[in-house]
Amino acid sequence: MSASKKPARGSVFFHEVVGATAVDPHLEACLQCGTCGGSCPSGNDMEHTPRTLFAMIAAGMRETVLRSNTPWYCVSCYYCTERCPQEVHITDVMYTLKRLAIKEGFSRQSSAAQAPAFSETFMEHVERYGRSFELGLITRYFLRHRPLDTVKIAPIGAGMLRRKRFDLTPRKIRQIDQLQAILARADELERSP
Amino acid sequence: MQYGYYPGCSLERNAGAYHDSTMAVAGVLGLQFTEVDDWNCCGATEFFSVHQMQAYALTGRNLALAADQFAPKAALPVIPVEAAETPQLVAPCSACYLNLSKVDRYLASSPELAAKVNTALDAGGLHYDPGSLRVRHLLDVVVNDAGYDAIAARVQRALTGLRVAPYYGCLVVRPGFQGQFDDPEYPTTLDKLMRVLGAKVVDFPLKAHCCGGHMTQISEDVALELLRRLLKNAAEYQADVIVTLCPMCQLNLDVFQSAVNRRFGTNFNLPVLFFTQLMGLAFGLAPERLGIGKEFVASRPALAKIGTSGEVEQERAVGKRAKRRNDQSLPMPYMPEEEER
Amino acid sequence: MAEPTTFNPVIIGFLCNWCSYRAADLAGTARTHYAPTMRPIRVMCTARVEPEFVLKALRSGADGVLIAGCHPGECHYVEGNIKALRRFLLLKRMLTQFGIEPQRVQLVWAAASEGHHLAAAVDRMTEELRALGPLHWQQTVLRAKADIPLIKLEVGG
Amino acid sequence: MSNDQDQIPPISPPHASPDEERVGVYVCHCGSNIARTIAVEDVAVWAEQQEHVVVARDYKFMCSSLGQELIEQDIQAKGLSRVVVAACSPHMHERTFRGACQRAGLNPYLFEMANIRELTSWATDDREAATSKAKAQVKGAIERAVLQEPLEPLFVDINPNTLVVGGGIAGLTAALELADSGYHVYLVDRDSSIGGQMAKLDKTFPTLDCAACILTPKMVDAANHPNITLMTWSEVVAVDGFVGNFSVQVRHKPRYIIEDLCTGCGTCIEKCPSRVLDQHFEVGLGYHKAIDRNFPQAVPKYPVIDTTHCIYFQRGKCRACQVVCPTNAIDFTQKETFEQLEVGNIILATGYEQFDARRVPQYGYGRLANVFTSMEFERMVNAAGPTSGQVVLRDGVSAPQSVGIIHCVGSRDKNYNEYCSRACCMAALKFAHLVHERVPDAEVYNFYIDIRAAGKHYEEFYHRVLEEGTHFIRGRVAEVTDAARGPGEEGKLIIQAEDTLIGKQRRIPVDMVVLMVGMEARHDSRNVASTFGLGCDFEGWFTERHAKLDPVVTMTEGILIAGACQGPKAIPESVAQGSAAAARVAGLIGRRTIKLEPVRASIEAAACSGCRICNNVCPYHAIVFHEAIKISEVITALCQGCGACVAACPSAAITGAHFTREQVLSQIDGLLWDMQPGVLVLA
Repeated sequence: MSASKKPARGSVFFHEVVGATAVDPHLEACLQCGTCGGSCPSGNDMEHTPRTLFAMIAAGMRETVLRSNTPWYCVSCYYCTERCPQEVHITDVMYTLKRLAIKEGFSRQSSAAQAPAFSETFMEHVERYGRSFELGLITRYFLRHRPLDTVKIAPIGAGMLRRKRFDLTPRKIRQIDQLQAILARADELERSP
Repeated sequence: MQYGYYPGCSLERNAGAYHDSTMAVAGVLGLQFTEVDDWNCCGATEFFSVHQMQAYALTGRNLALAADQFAPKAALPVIPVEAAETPQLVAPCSACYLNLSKVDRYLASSPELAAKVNTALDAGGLHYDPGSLRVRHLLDVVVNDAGYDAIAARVQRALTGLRVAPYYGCLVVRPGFQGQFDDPEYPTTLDKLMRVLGAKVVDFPLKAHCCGGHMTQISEDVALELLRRLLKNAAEYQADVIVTLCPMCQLNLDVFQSAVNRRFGTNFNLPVLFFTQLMGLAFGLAPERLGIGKEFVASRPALAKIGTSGEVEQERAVGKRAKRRNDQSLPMPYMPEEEER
Repeated sequence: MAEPTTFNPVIIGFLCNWCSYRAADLAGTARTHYAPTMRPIRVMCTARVEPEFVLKALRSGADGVLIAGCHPGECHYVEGNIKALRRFLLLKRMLTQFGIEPQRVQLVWAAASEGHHLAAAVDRMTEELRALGPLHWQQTVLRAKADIPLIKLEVGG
Repeated sequence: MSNDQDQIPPISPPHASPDEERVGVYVCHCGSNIARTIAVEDVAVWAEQQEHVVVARDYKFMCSSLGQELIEQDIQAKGLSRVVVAACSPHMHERTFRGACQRAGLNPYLFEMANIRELTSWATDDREAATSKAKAQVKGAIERAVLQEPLEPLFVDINPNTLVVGGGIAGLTAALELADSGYHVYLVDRDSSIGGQMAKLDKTFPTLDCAACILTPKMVDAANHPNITLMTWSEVVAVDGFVGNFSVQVRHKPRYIIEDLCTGCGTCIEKCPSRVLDQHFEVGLGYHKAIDRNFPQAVPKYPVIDTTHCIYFQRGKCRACQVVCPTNAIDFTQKETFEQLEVGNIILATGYEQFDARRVPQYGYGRLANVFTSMEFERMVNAAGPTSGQVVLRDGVSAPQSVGIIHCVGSRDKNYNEYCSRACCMAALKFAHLVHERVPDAEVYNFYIDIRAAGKHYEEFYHRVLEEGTHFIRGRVAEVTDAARGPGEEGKLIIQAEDTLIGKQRRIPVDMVVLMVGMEARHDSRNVASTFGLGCDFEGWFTERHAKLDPVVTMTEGILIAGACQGPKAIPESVAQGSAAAARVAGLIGRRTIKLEPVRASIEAAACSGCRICNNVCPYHAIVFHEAIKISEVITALCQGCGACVAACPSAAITGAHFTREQVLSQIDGLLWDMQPGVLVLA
């Protein structure tokens, strides 16, 4: 028995969310005060305020939560985490909800469908080269996921190139094999914790 | 003073100006930055959204490489290892700073997580003991290690006449995974630095609000509105230039400023520079060495004001202490830090 | 008798009447569970704990001794806990010379409101003692005896 | 508990050698509280087999009258000479069982308690481990009990005078109650006037009677009461002694006014040329003179010179007050004086401080002109305050057309104070009402997490404010800003919060913001606590003996607490505690003598080497050294029984009654009965 052990109460989904977060997010402490929703820069564009999501997590409304666009509108500004009177690690919970939504394939149907695609494209480059490749990221992300918007973004790309703020080719780290081995092992650990 | 230096992907290219000016200013202040060998991307805000263990492992590799490279060497066997100071790792990019400090802190707080991450790192022959590095942001090192006095002593061409809106953004001041060197809600170190350089610092209530981060790529509706708020606030206080300390903030405010103007029918024309660029100018360095000219919104017209009297027609005093007080007005609360000004 | 799978250490706990005994009461009232390894003795103040008590406990089969008192500055008897601290540091140095690991004798501060804190201290100490294994007083001290003249020499020289 | 037992002289059996002691062991089930986790019958059966034990029983509720009778019968029928009860904490029922022993003719100090509930059955689920721990505790108690000695309590006289520290509503109430009962009270306040925080208020919730109207008569009563010695502008600097006989040193700060001559006419205040911000009584919203009193009805009426702002004290010139004073009452040469008081009891009523709103920068206090704290607003609505009761913006003239009231500023927040400050919800409702009253067409918004209106007529007051048209937005405010996003927000303060009942973020533009700042323990409460020898909790509030059953008494006999120094409180609770503390003190004084625990140290003269180590170890200066015979001696009445000297004595000449070396060593042996080499336990 340990003094720090928490009682196993709450919905199955609540424990899924807490368990999928690397460091205990203290989600059970939420007072429903709304400081997070009030502080959020993109709060008005969210289908549910973070506080609402936490109530729904406690109530076990798994699918509604994972289909919500809320986590995808999180800009990682940490205002909520900083101000939360109960020290809930809200930003970390948002990351967890994004991962669970991707796993279930719900993210593709939300009104923020672009967000996971952007994250995934970003990751592909990092996995291949070890560093981010902005020109490649923008080109591939827009051509593959938002072909119609490519025209809009093109002048920005051209401006970046003209000012030498984009590389034409990616920069690869020397020990890319080492990085890929580490990421592969991390992937295994994630799959079989 | 010796530091490990983690530039991050942005400083390699899109924020090359930040890297160049950082190096130039560090040289003047005697800060020695040694780049982490073969570092990789920190994962920005993207990896955590998709793959948790990979996100920790990715940053874990950077920490492991840096800890190894900058570990106190046993060259002097007389001095016990504990007595040597923890090596410091400096990141100029807010997101890199956040990820490096967050991973180090979380590994320290959860031995379980640390064990997992080290299992992953082991696949590449690496290992990281949390706490072996002290991660710091460039601004912290500049104002607290080099210090305001040393900076003031190096100023050759004071930025008088330039009205600066200091913009901190989010991740440098929040949530302070390795302690906070400034207030998370109303930071003031950059204000003070700009004042030391001779610039006129304008009020900028939104100085720690969000630029939208990657939202410019995901939802223009969200991102452009966030940018509009910031630009409007800086413009209302008649800033000539916004000064920032994060490549993402610079990119969003600078590159997407024209998009904001198009969307909202505004005509903001606010150049966005890195604080190191303004330091370099004040130190008398050539603008070319500082990457000035790479910004989308040209800064030359604003910088031409340096040395002028910098009068503006009227000070906007939104909610501030009224200049001329009638007899009936009530006193404002006492604020200790106002004494310093 | 079969070899036990996990070693359950026995700790003698000296709890001051005003803070730490009440902290232990509070831990129970709040149903904070912790290792049932600590056998408590109530003393009015940690300053009452004589080195002889600690030695006696270790000699009589305890694997560790925990002394718990009020936080510095909050002692019911002004600064009995500070006196206990000074005495404790001396005692600990002596025990180390006898080859007794420093984790075996611990001093913690636990205010009356810190039941959880006291429980965590017992848990932590239990884990540390588990890692160390049983204290075999006879062997440990007999082994150390050979070294004692050496220590004295060092002090004298 | 009845005190009758004190009167019956305890009959103790002649002291036998430990081997001849006859011990009874009683194991309590405490319903299922103990029995669920510990095999109580098993413990009792095992105990009966132990050395010295003549009877061992287990029983459902030992503390019940039947349980106690069981012990009493056994003492008499079986000739028990020692009693061990294994049950709850001694802090809960030691007195109960000592009483049972005494009633049966056994000296109550020949009783030992093993706490197998709080320390064992409630702290684990492991039945086997709990049972074996309980056995060890019982064995330890038996081994200790057989070495116990009969002790007689000490009786000392009680000084009937009482010291009350703090002249706020709690202290004032306590002082008046005691004085009216015929006992003398010294009422000490560090401020220049009594009245405390309540004197700053305008109206009081929920009845809306004027604070001054109900407070000032009490202040005047205190000043005129023959049984009250009022000492304002004074502080307690040292406390010695023990219950019934405290010796207190009070420092009187110089007022620079000869009180006997001053008539309180106020001419000096009027003529003083130095006008400075009043950070104290007017909380920075108004001004006072360098010679002034807190407010016109201050008690006593004498002003005080603020030397840091007095032109004479700073530059050696002026003396305007001295010139105009019709009775020559100004004396610039006054020095602080000290006075020694002898009292039997002390009531601390030192109050609270306001949370500093500057610690929450996102609410803009100090940066945004029209953000006010709740105490600033109190002063503003007070007819005697800086705006003569007008609700105005910082410009001093414009009335706000909209006011946002933000609850829980610094309270219910782990970044600041985790606790609820208790009085602010009701004060916020009162403010909403006052805004409606003073600025009839203004809109008022309350931003709250929960409305805590638990008190007589509180909920009704909430309903009244609802009916007056106050807006209630359930959501803790995220930030207050002047950065307008659009035309509707220009020139306003914008309160941004999630309206949690809608689940949407809202921005409400207002003219004025009022921050309901929480209550905090006084910044120096820890120092005060150590001066008086009582405990503070983590947040600095004074610790009561029992949160529910003994809220005005502390762990230190004779030191009581009342009002907000014990935790956040509104006026009714503070008054109730003031009265309660007074009643407790009056009850004690009425007994004339007090019984003290005989847990004291004593020195065996023959063994004392005269080294004097113990003299310095004793925090109470209770050990004197007889120079002539080179021997130290304990003054029993001063000794508090901590045992520090006992442990420090290099000659083992000092004995700590009830905690003797032999008793503790023997208890250790008992606790480790199963660990001795050669003891084989079959578990």
